[in-house]
Amino acid sequence: MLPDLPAPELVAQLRTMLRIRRFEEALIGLAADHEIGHFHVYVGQEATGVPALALLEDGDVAYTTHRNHGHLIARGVSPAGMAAEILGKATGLNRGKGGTLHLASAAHGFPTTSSSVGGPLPIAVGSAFAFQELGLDRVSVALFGDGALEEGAWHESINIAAMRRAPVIFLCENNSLEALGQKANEYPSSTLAAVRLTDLVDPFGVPAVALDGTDTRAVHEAMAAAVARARSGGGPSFIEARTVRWPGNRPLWPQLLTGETDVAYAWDPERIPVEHEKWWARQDGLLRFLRELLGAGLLTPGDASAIDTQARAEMAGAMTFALQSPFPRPEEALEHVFA
Amino acid sequence: MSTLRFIDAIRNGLDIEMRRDPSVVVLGEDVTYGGPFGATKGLAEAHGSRIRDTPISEATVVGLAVGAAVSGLRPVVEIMYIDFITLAMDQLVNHGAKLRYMTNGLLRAPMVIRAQGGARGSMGAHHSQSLEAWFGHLPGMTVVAPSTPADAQGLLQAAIRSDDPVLYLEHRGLYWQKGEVPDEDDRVVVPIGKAIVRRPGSDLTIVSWSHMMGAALDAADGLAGDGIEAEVIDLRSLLPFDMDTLLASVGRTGRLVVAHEAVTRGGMGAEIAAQVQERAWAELAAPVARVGAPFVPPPFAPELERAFVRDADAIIAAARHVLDTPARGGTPTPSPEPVEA
Amino acid sequence: MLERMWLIRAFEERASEMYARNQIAGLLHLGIGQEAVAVGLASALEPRDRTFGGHRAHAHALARGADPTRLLAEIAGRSTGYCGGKGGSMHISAPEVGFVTATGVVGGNIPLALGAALAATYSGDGSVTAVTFGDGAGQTGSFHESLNIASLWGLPILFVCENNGYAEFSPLSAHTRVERLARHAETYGIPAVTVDGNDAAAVLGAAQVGVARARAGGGPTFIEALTYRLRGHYEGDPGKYRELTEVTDWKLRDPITRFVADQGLEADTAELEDRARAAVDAATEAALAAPRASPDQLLSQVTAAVSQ
Amino acid sequence: MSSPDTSTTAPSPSPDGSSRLSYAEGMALGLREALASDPTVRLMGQYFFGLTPWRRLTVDIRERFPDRVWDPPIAEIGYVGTGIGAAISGLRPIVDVATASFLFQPFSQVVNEAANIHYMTGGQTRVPMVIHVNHGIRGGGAAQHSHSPQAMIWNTPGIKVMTPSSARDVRGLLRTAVEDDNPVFWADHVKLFDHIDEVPDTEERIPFGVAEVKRAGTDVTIVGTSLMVRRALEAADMLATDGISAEVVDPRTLVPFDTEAVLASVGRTGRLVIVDECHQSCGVGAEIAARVAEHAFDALRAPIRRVATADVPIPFGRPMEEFVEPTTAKVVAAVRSLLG
Repeated sequence: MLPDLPAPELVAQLRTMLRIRRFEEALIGLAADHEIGHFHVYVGQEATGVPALALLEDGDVAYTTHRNHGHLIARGVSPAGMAAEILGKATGLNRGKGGTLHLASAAHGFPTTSSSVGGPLPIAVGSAFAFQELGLDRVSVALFGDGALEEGAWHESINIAAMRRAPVIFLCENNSLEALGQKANEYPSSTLAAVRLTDLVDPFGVPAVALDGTDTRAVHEAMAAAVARARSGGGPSFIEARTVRWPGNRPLWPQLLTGETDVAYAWDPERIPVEHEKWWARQDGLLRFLRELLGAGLLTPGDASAIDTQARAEMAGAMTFALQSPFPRPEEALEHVFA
Repeated sequence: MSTLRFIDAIRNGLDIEMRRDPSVVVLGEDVTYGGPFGATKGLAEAHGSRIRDTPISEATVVGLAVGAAVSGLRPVVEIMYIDFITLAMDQLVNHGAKLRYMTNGLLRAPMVIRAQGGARGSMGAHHSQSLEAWFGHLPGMTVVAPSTPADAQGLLQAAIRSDDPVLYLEHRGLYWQKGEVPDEDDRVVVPIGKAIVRRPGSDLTIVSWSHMMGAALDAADGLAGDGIEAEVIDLRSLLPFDMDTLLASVGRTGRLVVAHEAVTRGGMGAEIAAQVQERAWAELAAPVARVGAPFVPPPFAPELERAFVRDADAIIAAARHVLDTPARGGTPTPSPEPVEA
Repeated sequence: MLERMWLIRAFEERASEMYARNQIAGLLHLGIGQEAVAVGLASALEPRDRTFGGHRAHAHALARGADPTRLLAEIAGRSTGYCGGKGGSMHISAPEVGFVTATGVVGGNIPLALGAALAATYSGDGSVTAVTFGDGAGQTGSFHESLNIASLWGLPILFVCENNGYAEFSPLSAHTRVERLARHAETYGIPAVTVDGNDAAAVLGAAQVGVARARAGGGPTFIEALTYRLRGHYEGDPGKYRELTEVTDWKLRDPITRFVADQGLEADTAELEDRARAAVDAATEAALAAPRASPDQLLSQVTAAVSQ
Repeated sequence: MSSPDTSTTAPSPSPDGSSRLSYAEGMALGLREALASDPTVRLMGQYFFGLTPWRRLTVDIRERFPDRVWDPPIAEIGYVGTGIGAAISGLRPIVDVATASFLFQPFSQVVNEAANIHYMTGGQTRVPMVIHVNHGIRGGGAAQHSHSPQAMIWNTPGIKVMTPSSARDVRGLLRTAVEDDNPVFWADHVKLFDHIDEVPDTEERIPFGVAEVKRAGTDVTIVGTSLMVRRALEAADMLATDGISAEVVDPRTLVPFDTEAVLASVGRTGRLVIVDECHQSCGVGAEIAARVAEHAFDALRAPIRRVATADVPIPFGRPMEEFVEPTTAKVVAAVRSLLG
């Protein structure tokens, strides 16, 4: 279902989702013939990240993990700067020192990224703590996967957030349905004994909701309520957005197992290849959002193709910029240890 | 003898000890699947429930292993990246390493922590550290770091048979290197605390361990080109380390270079240099030179990572400095290593 | 059971006196008022079962049958102590009676207990492991990770939380909105029960259910015993943070007077108390007479072979 | 633990504008001045003075700054991480982990997160915070309440380290630490709390990386940190009666470390003893010894001696504890072994 937003904003969200999708696909293409180390892609979760982060304002902060490309693009970070950083170039966001696991853009409200599971959770609570103390009407968002709920850091963070009624939102993107290493569709998942993830939150009296991560209206409404609660001093919230893991994310290194996305799948189902029919037809949140926009007459296939073409061009440009950027001088390794 | 990759020698070592001793169990994230590098691939089929996947809860999994060790098991815990051992420090430092001492021997904790590290493949600051020095500072702990497939297998077997907690350090840069490994019958367990001279020499001694041994041997070859014979020692065991072999060598050569991948400051090299200077003061013709990473977190970019990890050239430069230093009383040439603030 | 409760009471009161006379050094956390939980739990266990204590663990060691002489010697830093004077009050250990170890780190012992329970699943000795901790441990990460793993693997373990309402100096309510830690256990599908920690019989009953479940392979049980410690968090703590009325109210519910009344043991209680105090006097004499821990013992038992 | 006369709270001013304060009062003064001078400063945790009678000084601070002191639950990963996030977003928290042995719980937050953030973000984000611990052998602390982890922290790039040894130094260094935009690890020794020193009444900020020669001498240099500076001074007094002139150098901070000052002193005396309470292997002494040997090899007339805690967990029993720790007598013996 579509969020209750004016058409231009919805179309803008679609544009952002397509830009994220094309960025990730271009990156996978690049990785095929360039040694760029281990990285993770956000394919299939755009319909969660884009509507959720669209509700944040300047000054709000978000702490994400290793699967962060989509989050940063969703808040306006330059894909060229990100691609350069992923390749370790001097023009990268972190000047080559962080790479994909630590992509950061303080100006866009991403102070740092930690790749230690559960690591960023208490830090997100810390920012919320500071906003309270400084009387700032801001929100802190912790973005993490279901794996982080097995770490002690999670338990200590939700407890402190609840105690202080801190303006922090715990957005858990649970992509473990049919995931690697766990029996498909089996709850409790083999590494978490709780029957439902939201059960973990109930003892603390923190409002918790579980929803389908591809339903943009549900994401929008849950996040809007959480942001309002935080800004009004109502304290923290927990949102579990469930998505099916994109088949290409199964192997250790992401691969285009399903082939590149074809926006036409949204209005011409026959083009969908049989092999991954389930994914394209029912599990990809981006295509679902596109189908709903077309159904509501807010967009024509022509508009969609135009937006898609622009996105492809932008991301090709970003990759070229990254490839052509210079590596940092080795001596730069000694800089920025201390402020 | 058979030729095995380093990673396969580790699996071999685990498999042999599990067949020999039913109390040996393997715990870790995705270990039944084989782990990210395949060290435990196939063991689940052979040993069933003695290979156990754990949730991502490093602190409790290590604590649990200590409790199991105290209760008659010999657990081998895999920590996927040594960077994440920081989450389990309390259980290791305050319980694992101390239970025997605090109870005056009533309890003992025979366990092995396998951890993989090192700056390789641009994985950034949370996946590329070398942290052995912390554990060199921890009484009650044993630390080993093999550099060849044979030692990987032999030291792992020795670690599992040890009655104390052992940190078994692996370097992913070594995983795919091949080497000779003794077969079933003439298999010898590599003793903990014993170094080995990989290359005899008379002009100076170079000591190192794990992945850095490659650079040390390359440096020795480079020096040989200029008629300088460097003796290269593979420490293999960092705590306890084989002081006798080291002193014997320094006694002959009078000059020592210590090379490791970790940052120089507070690294194992500092302890080795301090002890050698305390005990072989008269024999030393020059100060012990230390070659380690600059005092920065591991950077991501390939160029920066290469600058971060010291190579054969850096060891050769240190060797030259140590050789150029005139016998006592002369004016010392400035050390290539910057005086760090 | 009453005899063991009196032994604990006498032992802890003597330890308090010795601390005041500087005969015991370091930090001392006493369990006066928590005897019912220790004895109730221990009475449900068999010799093959194991107990892990927290930093307030004398009562649990004595309840399992630890020798008061060797225990007092350890607390007083004597070489005849269980750990040769190396452990002290927070690190007592009496494995021969099933008391494995205490710990100085809040919640630090819970993962250890999981390991012992795991060992039992492999050895098949049918043993059960009990781990005791205060409500302060409820907010630590290892508490959450441990409940998760114990439930996932169905480990034969009893989590016994002595909820005395205070974590060090601040009331539990200052540290979490969760009044009953049992709530966390239920989240992980672990059967939980809350009992009056001053009623030894009630604790025994709950413990027996847990032990039976564990022995039958039914996995962990969480017992929350609501109790009250009549001394400060540690010896020397003025305890001003608790209103005095609250302290006197609890004194009325002293677990020993409660047990005597419930079980109709008025006739025997005086005699058992005297016997307990005599045993503690003997233990004190022996401990104070024993040689202090000697430095030459210092370097032993660091590792199997002494490291550099 | 001796119970000092804590009745006098107001510092007794003396003519030249300084007061005689205990180390604990110097700490409290620094904390009060930091809180007063900058509204974004916060205290997280309340065991700055451990369980000593000086604990009442935190009650005094809480009364003056009621909304600036937070008492977190016993969840070190949680509240150290909270401190980091708060520092990133505009506060300057001083986070107290209390007994140094408890640092190992939030060790990943300290060494993986706080230390790396500025570097791995290419300088975009700063983490202006202070992490405090009470370190060292305190008497009966046994193996889990007697740690001195500063050597391990010193091995971690991205964190500054201060180990003050006097009331004046702790007040002055604390003011600098709070205003520094990087994470600073501050280790106090519980046994320092009772030591009395002159502390200037006017606000003083002591720069990091500047050592202080606490006592001049010509025959030998003794480098000490934290409580060990006191023991080095006691040793120097005893040696003076035998006509041996010992120079005591207090680096005051380990990161940045004033190597030049140590090299200069060793250049004059030609002999060096380092006394530090960390375990000997890979301890603070090992790094200083290796570094001095590398750069002052020819000035040395004898091997460098290290006096540190023996490589054993800290035993509970008092006589064994004393046998383990670096005592004044051991410092004197080490100096004599160089001059013998």
